[in-house]
Amino acid sequence: MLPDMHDDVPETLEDEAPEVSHVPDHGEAMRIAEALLFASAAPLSVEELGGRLPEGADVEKILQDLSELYALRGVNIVRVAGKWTFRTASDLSFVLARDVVEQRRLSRAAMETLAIIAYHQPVTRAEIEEIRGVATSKGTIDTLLETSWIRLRGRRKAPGRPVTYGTTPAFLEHFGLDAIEDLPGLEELKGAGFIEGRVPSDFSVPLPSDADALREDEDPLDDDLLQPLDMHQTEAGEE
Amino acid sequence: MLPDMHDDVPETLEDEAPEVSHVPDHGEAMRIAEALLFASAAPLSVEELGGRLPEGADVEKILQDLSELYALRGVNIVRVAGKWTFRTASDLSFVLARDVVEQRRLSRAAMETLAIIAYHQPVTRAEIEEIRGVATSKGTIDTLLETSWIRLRGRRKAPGRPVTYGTTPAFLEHFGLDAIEDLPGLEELKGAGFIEGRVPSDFSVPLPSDADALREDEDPLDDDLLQPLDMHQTEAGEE
Amino acid sequence: MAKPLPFDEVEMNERAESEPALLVDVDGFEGPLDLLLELARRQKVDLHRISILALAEQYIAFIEAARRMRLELAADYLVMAAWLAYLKSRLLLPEPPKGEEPSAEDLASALALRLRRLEAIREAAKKMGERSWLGRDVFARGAPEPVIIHRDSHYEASLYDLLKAYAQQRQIQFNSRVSLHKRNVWSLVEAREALERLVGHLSDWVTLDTYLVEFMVEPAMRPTVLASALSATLEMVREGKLTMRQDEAFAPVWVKPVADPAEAGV
Repeated sequence: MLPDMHDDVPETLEDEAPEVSHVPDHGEAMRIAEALLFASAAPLSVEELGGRLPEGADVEKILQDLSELYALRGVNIVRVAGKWTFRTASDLSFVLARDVVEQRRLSRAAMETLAIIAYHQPVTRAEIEEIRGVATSKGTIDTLLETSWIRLRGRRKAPGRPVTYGTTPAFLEHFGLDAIEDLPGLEELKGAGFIEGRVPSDFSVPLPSDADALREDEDPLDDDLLQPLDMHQTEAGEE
Repeated sequence: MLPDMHDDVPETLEDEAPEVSHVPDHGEAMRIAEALLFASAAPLSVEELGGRLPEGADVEKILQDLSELYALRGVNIVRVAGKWTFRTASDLSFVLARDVVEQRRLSRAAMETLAIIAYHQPVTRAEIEEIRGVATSKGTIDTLLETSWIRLRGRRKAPGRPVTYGTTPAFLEHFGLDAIEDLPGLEELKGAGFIEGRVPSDFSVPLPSDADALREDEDPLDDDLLQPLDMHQTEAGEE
Repeated sequence: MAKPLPFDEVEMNERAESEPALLVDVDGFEGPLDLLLELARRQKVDLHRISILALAEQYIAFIEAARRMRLELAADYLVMAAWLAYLKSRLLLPEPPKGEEPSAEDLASALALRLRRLEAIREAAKKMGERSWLGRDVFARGAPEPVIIHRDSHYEASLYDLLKAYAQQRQIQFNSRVSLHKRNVWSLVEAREALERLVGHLSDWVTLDTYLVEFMVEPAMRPTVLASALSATLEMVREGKLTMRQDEAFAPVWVKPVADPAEAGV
């Protein structure tokens, strides 16, 4: 089944003259092509290879034979952009991949935005910005989406139909919460010292809900939201 | 005469189970090793390879089989500085040499000095000069340090505490040596008693060693040696 | 060893002009040991069986020839010539009884050993040079494939951080609201001025609330108006401009201007 590594390769290393004298030694030309492809910093064209191979070498045949020879090996000879090069067999790309788990901390802005989404969900970007008093960068929302702790829930039934954000089960899991309702309320926040001093009488901490069911003022997401860029552009237009 | 490219390689790409079930698929492990060695910019140690191969893979056997498989190809698997890598076959240098980007030629003095450092390491400048019978110009040592083939090892525990020189793994890699013991002609030099130090000089050098560990008669380098200029000044003062 | 033969040149020097060639040759040597080694090679015998005496004579002859032609020789060469002249005389004279100094034979064999050692390392250097050099004769992969590192970002955040961020954010919010209300604070100065104006129109006991009612248009203003008014009132009582009383706890506070400062008191 496997092609023999030495098909078509005359046994040049024995002290015999090649049988056909007018054709350069095909096996030797294959070895040279192999070395050239290996050592070259960039893929080589048929012309470039031909210029370095013995006069009269059949470059196309050499490349075809080499491709077959290496077809099932850990490295293959492949054609990219019209030129030839060695490449790790595509099914082995995993051996060249290394997973690095980067421990990253959320920026303060991202943390605040996440907290507001958690407590005020379903919440729109404009609402987050109203609470934080500053504009929220696209990157902040993207980072939070990347954590998979927040999700796009739907669209607020309001002019501009802004996207509403909410938290995910992964959020609960990460923060060790059984349910979103377990987020401490105002009294608990005060009791734990997170909120100090006088609290305005009209200050309240909302009761969050991360239920899948949309609220009355929410519409389902449209398909166009599958493009995050569009989503943010749409949102920007709302403000 | 030529080894078959697939000797000892179970035909894993057919839908047969390998005969010996407790051993990971040898052919597949060979493909992975091939891919790793091909892709890597630097030689890989048995440990480094083992860490990336399937659990239980016989790395030594894989390397032996791969070496044989590629022995007559345009690229070979070789062991340099104790690690494994692919290199173009040395008999093909005539085709590839055209690619050389102005390889710097070492002067005869530099080559001799390098040889003395390689065979007599750890060695001081005074000892190099004693063997060559001529003063070593500062430029010669600098040139060699620049190639990163030699390094400052330490200081000889002797009056003036002269700096000792030795070779680096890059030296082994450049000259295609697996270990310093593989230096050409080392046996002859040993046989003639030139390495053991039965020479009419005040120093006695056993076999060359490029090990990081200092010899008994070596002290670690001082911090002031981080300045190569100072080093040469200090050395000049010793002589 | 394709090198021109300096030793021959020296001998030929007696017969022919070879100055330019000799000049080149002297420059070509890497020190006196190198020159000695080259001369030794001319003896065409194994370095183990070399005649040091003959070698010394050849070296001295070479140096003398070079000096006759006024070639500039490095001091190293002259020092070696002097030492070889000494060695030659020692080798020719009968050996003195064993003394402290090494014998002439020892010196000669030491020199021979040095030459053999230099030749050996030369040979080694040559062999190294003949090896396949990486980047000259053999080549590594020209385009190594990088290890693709999948960065799996694992975000760290604790519930504590989350709650702190939320609480801080909300607190900033209501703190900023309070700062807006600052404009609505009835300052002590304002309270004092208002009370002084009102006091002029009064003659009998009045509840403080009545005075202040016109300032309490907004419910939110009530605490600040009451607090400032009370403070201002107390101040005016201390100054003897007002007198005040309260019938019981939480009951309305009554105030009355003091016609005669002497009557001041609660």
